Amino acid sequence: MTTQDLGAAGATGRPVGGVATAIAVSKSFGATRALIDVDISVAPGEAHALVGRNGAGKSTLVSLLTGLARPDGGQILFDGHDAPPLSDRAAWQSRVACVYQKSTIIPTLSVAENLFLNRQSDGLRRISWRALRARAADLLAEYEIDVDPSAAASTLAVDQRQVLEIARALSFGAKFIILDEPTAQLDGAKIAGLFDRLRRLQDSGVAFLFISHHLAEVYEVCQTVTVYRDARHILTAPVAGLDKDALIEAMTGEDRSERAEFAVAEYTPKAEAKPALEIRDLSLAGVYEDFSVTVGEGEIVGLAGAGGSGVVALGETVAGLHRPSGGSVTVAGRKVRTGSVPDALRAGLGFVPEDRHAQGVVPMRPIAENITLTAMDRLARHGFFTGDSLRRAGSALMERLDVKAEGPDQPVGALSGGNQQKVVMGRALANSPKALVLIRPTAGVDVKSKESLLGTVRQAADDGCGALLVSDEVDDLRIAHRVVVMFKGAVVAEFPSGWSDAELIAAVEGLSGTGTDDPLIAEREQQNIANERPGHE
Amino acid sequence: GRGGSKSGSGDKKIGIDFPRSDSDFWNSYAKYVNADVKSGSINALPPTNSNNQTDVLVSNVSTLTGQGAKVILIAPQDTGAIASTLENLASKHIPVISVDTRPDKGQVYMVVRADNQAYGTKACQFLGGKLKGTGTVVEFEGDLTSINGRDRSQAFGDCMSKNYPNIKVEAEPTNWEGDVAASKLQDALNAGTINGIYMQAGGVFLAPTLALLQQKHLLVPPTDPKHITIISNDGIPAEFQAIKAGQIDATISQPADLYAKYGLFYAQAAAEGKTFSPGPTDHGSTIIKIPNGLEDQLPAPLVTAANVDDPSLWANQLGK
Amino acid sequence: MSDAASAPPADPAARSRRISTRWLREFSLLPAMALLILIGFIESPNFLTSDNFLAMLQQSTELSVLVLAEALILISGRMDLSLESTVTLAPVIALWLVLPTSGNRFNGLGFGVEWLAIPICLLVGAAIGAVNGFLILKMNLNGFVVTLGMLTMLHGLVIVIDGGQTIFTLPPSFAYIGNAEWGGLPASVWVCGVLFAVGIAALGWYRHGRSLYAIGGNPGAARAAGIRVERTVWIVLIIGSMLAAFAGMLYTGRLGSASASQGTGKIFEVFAATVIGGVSMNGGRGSLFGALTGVLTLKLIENVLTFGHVSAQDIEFFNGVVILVALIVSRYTSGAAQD
Amino acid sequence: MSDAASAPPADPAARSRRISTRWLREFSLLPAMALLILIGFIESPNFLTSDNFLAMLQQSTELSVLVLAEALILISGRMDLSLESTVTLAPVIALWLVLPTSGNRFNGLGFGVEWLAIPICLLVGAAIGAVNGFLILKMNLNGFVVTLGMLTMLHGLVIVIDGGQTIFTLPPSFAYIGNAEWGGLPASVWVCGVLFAVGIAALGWYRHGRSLYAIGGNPGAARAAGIRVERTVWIVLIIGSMLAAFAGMLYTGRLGSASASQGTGKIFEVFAATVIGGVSMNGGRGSLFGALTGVLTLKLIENVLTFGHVSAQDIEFFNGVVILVALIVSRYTSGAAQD
Ligand SMILES: Nc1ncnc2c1ncn2[C@@H]1O[C@H](COP(=O)(O)OP(=O)(O)OP(=O)(O)O)[C@@H](O)[C@H]1O
Ligand SMILES: Nc1ncnc2c1ncn2[C@@H]1O[C@H](COP(=O)(O)OP(=O)(O)OP(=O)(O)O)[C@@H](O)[C@H]1O
Ligand SMILES: [Mg+2]
Ligand SMILES: [Mg+2]
Repeated sequence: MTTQDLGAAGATGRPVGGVATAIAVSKSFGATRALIDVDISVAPGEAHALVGRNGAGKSTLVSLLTGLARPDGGQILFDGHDAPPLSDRAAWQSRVACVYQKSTIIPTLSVAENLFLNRQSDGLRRISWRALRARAADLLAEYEIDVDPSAAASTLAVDQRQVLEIARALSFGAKFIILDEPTAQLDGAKIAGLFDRLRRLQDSGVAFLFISHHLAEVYEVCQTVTVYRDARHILTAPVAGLDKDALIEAMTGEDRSERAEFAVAEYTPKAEAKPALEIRDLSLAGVYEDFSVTVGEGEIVGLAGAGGSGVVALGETVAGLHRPSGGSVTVAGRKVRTGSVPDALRAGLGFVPEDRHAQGVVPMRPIAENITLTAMDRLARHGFFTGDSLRRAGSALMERLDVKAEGPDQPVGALSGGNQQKVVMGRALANSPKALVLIRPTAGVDVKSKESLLGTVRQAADDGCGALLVSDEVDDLRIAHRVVVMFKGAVVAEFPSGWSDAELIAAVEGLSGTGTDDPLIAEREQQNIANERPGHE
Repeated sequence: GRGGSKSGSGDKKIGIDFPRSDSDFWNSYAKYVNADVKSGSINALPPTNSNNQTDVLVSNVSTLTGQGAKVILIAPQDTGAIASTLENLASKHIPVISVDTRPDKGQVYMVVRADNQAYGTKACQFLGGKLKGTGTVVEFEGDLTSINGRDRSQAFGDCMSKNYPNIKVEAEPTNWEGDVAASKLQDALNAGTINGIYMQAGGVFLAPTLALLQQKHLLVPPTDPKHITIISNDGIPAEFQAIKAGQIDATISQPADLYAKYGLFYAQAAAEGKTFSPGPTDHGSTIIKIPNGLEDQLPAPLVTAANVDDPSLWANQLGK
Repeated sequence: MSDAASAPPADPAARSRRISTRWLREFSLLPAMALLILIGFIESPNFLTSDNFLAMLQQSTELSVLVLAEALILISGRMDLSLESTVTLAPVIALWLVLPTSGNRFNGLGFGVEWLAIPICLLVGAAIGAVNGFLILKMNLNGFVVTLGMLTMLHGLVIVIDGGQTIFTLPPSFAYIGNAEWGGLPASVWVCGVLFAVGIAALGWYRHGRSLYAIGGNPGAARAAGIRVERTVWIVLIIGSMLAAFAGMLYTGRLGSASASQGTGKIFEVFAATVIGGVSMNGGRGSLFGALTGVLTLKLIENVLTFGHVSAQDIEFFNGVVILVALIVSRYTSGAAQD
Repeated sequence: MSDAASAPPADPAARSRRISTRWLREFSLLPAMALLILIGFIESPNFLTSDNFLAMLQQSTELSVLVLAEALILISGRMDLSLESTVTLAPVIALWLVLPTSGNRFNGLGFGVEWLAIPICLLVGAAIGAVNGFLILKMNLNGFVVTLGMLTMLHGLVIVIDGGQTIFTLPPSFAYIGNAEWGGLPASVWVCGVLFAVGIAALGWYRHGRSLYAIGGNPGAARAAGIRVERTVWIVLIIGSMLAAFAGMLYTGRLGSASASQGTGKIFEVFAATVIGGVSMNGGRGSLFGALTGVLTLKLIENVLTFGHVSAQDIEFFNGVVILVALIVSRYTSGAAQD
């Protein structure tokens, strides 16, 4: 069966074949309908992309296809045969391997054991730890992961864990592999390595279901794309015949022309403008040294850096989460006591943390409460506020950020990832900040929400707020007036607006830029460079 | 006297609370009381149980009076904490009979108990005599927060230091727990020769002690020089069996039957409006005056191999 | 569905149903309580009397105050077993310091005038909470076992101080707070009501009160949002222990005495009532009003069982059954899995 | 604070240090134990004798078996308070079913030949674990309060069955297991050693045993890896309760009697020993060997205190202090924050 056939089947009727097929499956969580009569069919040896906005039901489909949940209706087939019963985990694992969106690394166990979890030995045989470590070391070497197999997984960085998950999923030798946002935590070099490997596996006949919010990745590795929107199947088509605008239109259901465009803008400071955020000689021992930057009112300064470059720690230091070993932070002319989040907040700093699960939202609490968490000071009179003032302020912020939810009383945990991220952004803006520190504010967020989040940042800047935008995503950095690049704890470059993707990426990777303008080509070149340096972190 | 006609107490109901349900002694007590209540000779509300907790006792008493009890029969294990309840009952003119313990404060109609200090003294004298004034004695103390335990410990200790200064007493706090006692005894045996044991509650300590001595091959008849002289306290059937088997030497019979019998007797009397005055009674005991009322001090006989078959002992009447 | 704008219009009835259950959760025990009152009414004419209800209320005050304390601590994502011993220790230390050096069975140190008893008692509570906070937050020890160790140690300390005896000489202030009546209701009921009202208000509308939910729900997020997590938790532990000390005062006043054996085993009842009242043991969820209904439900059941003349031998068995049944009822009327 | 992503790249020395402490953690109490032995040696010539050490071992067997059970349950991310009551209930039910209908003070139902006592006892344990599992896993009730309710209910059930009396008549099998000596060591010590050896082997070298760590560490991930999380947890709860029943058998055999008051309050000691031994209350972390050193440390301290003739009044205070000190020692020798 060709991908063209599949596309036709998806558009007209039910798909019938493939390594994995879902026919008219539905799934509800309480009142939430996560999937309604959707189809998908992944042909042998095909890389099949599944895209859609946050909450479209992608991860739900993954849980159905991997046997973690039972569909409310519909059918799941592997190679044309009925899926095994849910209780027979081994049968599922022989048919499909998966990198889940949520981390499935167990922090208390060693790297080796995580790699071979529940298959440390066959059946009732005794585990040979030495053999296991050796197998793990082989696997790690194959994936060029530089960690000790006997180290506890809790000591790994986020990106290392992600690579570990990928290595584990690929090591099962399944003919069908699902990757649910595998690249969200990875930097350019690692992504390139991953894609390389996927192509090689594909050549040996392995089929993929690939989920990502980075459409460039879809174009790069996939042959077929399926779009879900609001729990329904919208289209399945070959990637080659579908341009990016049409794809986004399918995902959002809106005309492309309605989308906001972020024209690169020059920053022209107003005559009387004061600096919104001044960082002087900030150092955090062993992470970064003597970092200085001044962000003017209305200015957005990008801070780019790969994993391990120290940009995230820098952003967190400015927000008060770490006490620096030296230097000062000044917000709108007021010097901040470093290492104190409340003081930074009082000085007028808004903060979007890196990890929304660990630092962003309180999942069981209502949206209104989460979104106003930083502004309770302001909403309260003598420390007291009325429940209504909270809900009203919450509703206003929800509207400003375009949070899609039942209402301000809905628990944040029930929102999709993109909407949760909007709540975190709202929380940063709730206190009417004079300066913002944003760390990877669009991680795991769909195209549309990304635009809306970045639009909010641009709006805040236009209203006079200065912003420091820490990110390694070119799309994010495009709204910045200038971009500072950090490599291994030191500033290595600064680009005024009008930079090319290639030179920026080169600087981020610690190399000098080359001359091409096409981001994909530049990226691929980068990959090649990176691949030649196996020890690179 | 006893068995006064039902009409005598009229519809004055008696409210009864049992202190706990997880010890042999108190279960026997409850059985005697329940038997009398069921026989119809007593006009009582269904008894409550306070599970060894004062505040439960307090709320049970208030529920009982709420249900119309005009006389209260209790056995407060914490003799201080009941004070304000007693004052409260006194203000409502509800007479209170306290079994086993003498409340520290608050008016009582009658306290029915054997003298716990006398237990300790009797045990001391028995051991002192048997050991001829020398040796090492292990004492399993109860809980320091229990008045009865404290009384026994204090009387035993005072008597020993006064009369038998050459007997070394190793007092082991046990919280009334058998396994703690067994561990302490094992440690004591490892540390040196033990000549005597005083256990303040046979129901708790008897079996663990015997099991341990058995294992250490120390459970030998009194004629053997390795014999450890043991005196227990409670007077439950298991102790009698052990005495007959020569495993222990004596126990002090805490009269569960008399507690029940005279507790109910005075309750009935209170319902009928009778009054008592200090002096000897018709049942071989003495009523004495205490600051907050009267106390009928029941006899607590020492049981040894000589009198273990005495049918008047309550443990020998069980099952009859 | 999250993407409301483009989603098929969600069924409005379903939505309002969902929202309303969130509110209903606080009241989820009320039907059970009504049923219990009905049973009691059928059982005995003495049940539905103001005397009986007043007695129940008064007997619930100490437990309620403890539940208030534990609910605050649980909502902040911690737990404290040592409250049980604080109930005993705080009044005993206060009495020990304040009572005259001679003339009573238990002689104190005669350090202060008698009205100092109440402040000292609360201060002792605060000190215990501060020590717990230090061990848990600064030394990073496991909270369950720290407070378990404290539970044992503080109870032991009572025995060290009073030798295991009951102290029944009370300063007038203690006796007053335990026994006074204001407008026909016991003073302790009033005070307890006020404490709950303050607590409910603080957790509902006071800035620092609300932050407990964020701290218990996700301490990392709370920290990143500028809440001083450690300091707040420490304060909550201190307030919790002070409330326990206050409960001890009520207890001592009501019973007219203080002793080491008072209130042993109470902490389990406290946890049962709090969780049955809908407070999560994992933090961030639950309400003080719910916790209060938890206490009252358990008290009602106890009362109904007493009126139902459950035999003395069976009562403990039934107490266990009651906890399980109440737990199941609370699980299904609130509709949320417990954690 | 989760700043793993941006943390300075771990330098290799620090990393290897971290790995080695992970192994050291299991032995972190050994220095403390050595110190205690030294203190005991100085205190009394009777301390360092084989008699004394044998006695300590024998007295620790029941607690050790309980700690083994609780450690398995905690590692799987759950907790069980009701083990304490299972210790009493399982033997009492076995005796009740097996003892003849007449001739003793406590009369049983005479259902079976006496050798059935041990299997029945274990079966009762299994049943209790199964009920706990049902309530926690199928009905989604809070585990702490479920097992708390069971703790009370099962203890009450003992009283319902035996009327609160002590049962002095034991079948020979119970008496044998509690008192026999094999090769100079009490049988219970052998059995306990074997149980720990089996447990350590299972958790160290067998897939199903290892899965407990995965389940306790991240149940979602364990499920994704093909581990049957619910079933495994259920089995662990059942095994835990069977071990508790077995501990009850040892207990009954050693003390020569069974009664409701035996072992009340033990569960706290069980938790203290387990956590001091390095098992995390949050699941996924700890070792059975560590848990065993936890028990032995507490026992050593108790023994040293006994030889030091701590006064009766002070003993409980010291017991509390001991828990806290052991906790602090275990925290600092293992170098990891407790949770
Ligand atoms: N366990 C659950 N309980 C309740 N609702 C859920 C659950 N899992 C998913 N949902 C809901 O189902 C819908 C689909 O979620 P799903 O995770 O499949 O989205 P997604 O397409 O993977 O989104 P994202 O791009 O953010 O990962 C969402 O509205 C989500 O809130
Ligand atoms: N218990 C739950 N109730 C409601 N929705 C849930 C629940 N658990 C998960 N979901 C939904 O499932 C989806 C996936 O969850 P998750 O948080 O992993 O995705 P995400 O927010 O996109 O994360 P990431 O940042 O890794 O991309 C989200 O839409 C989330 O709202
Ligand atoms: Mg997803
Ligand atoms: Mg996502």
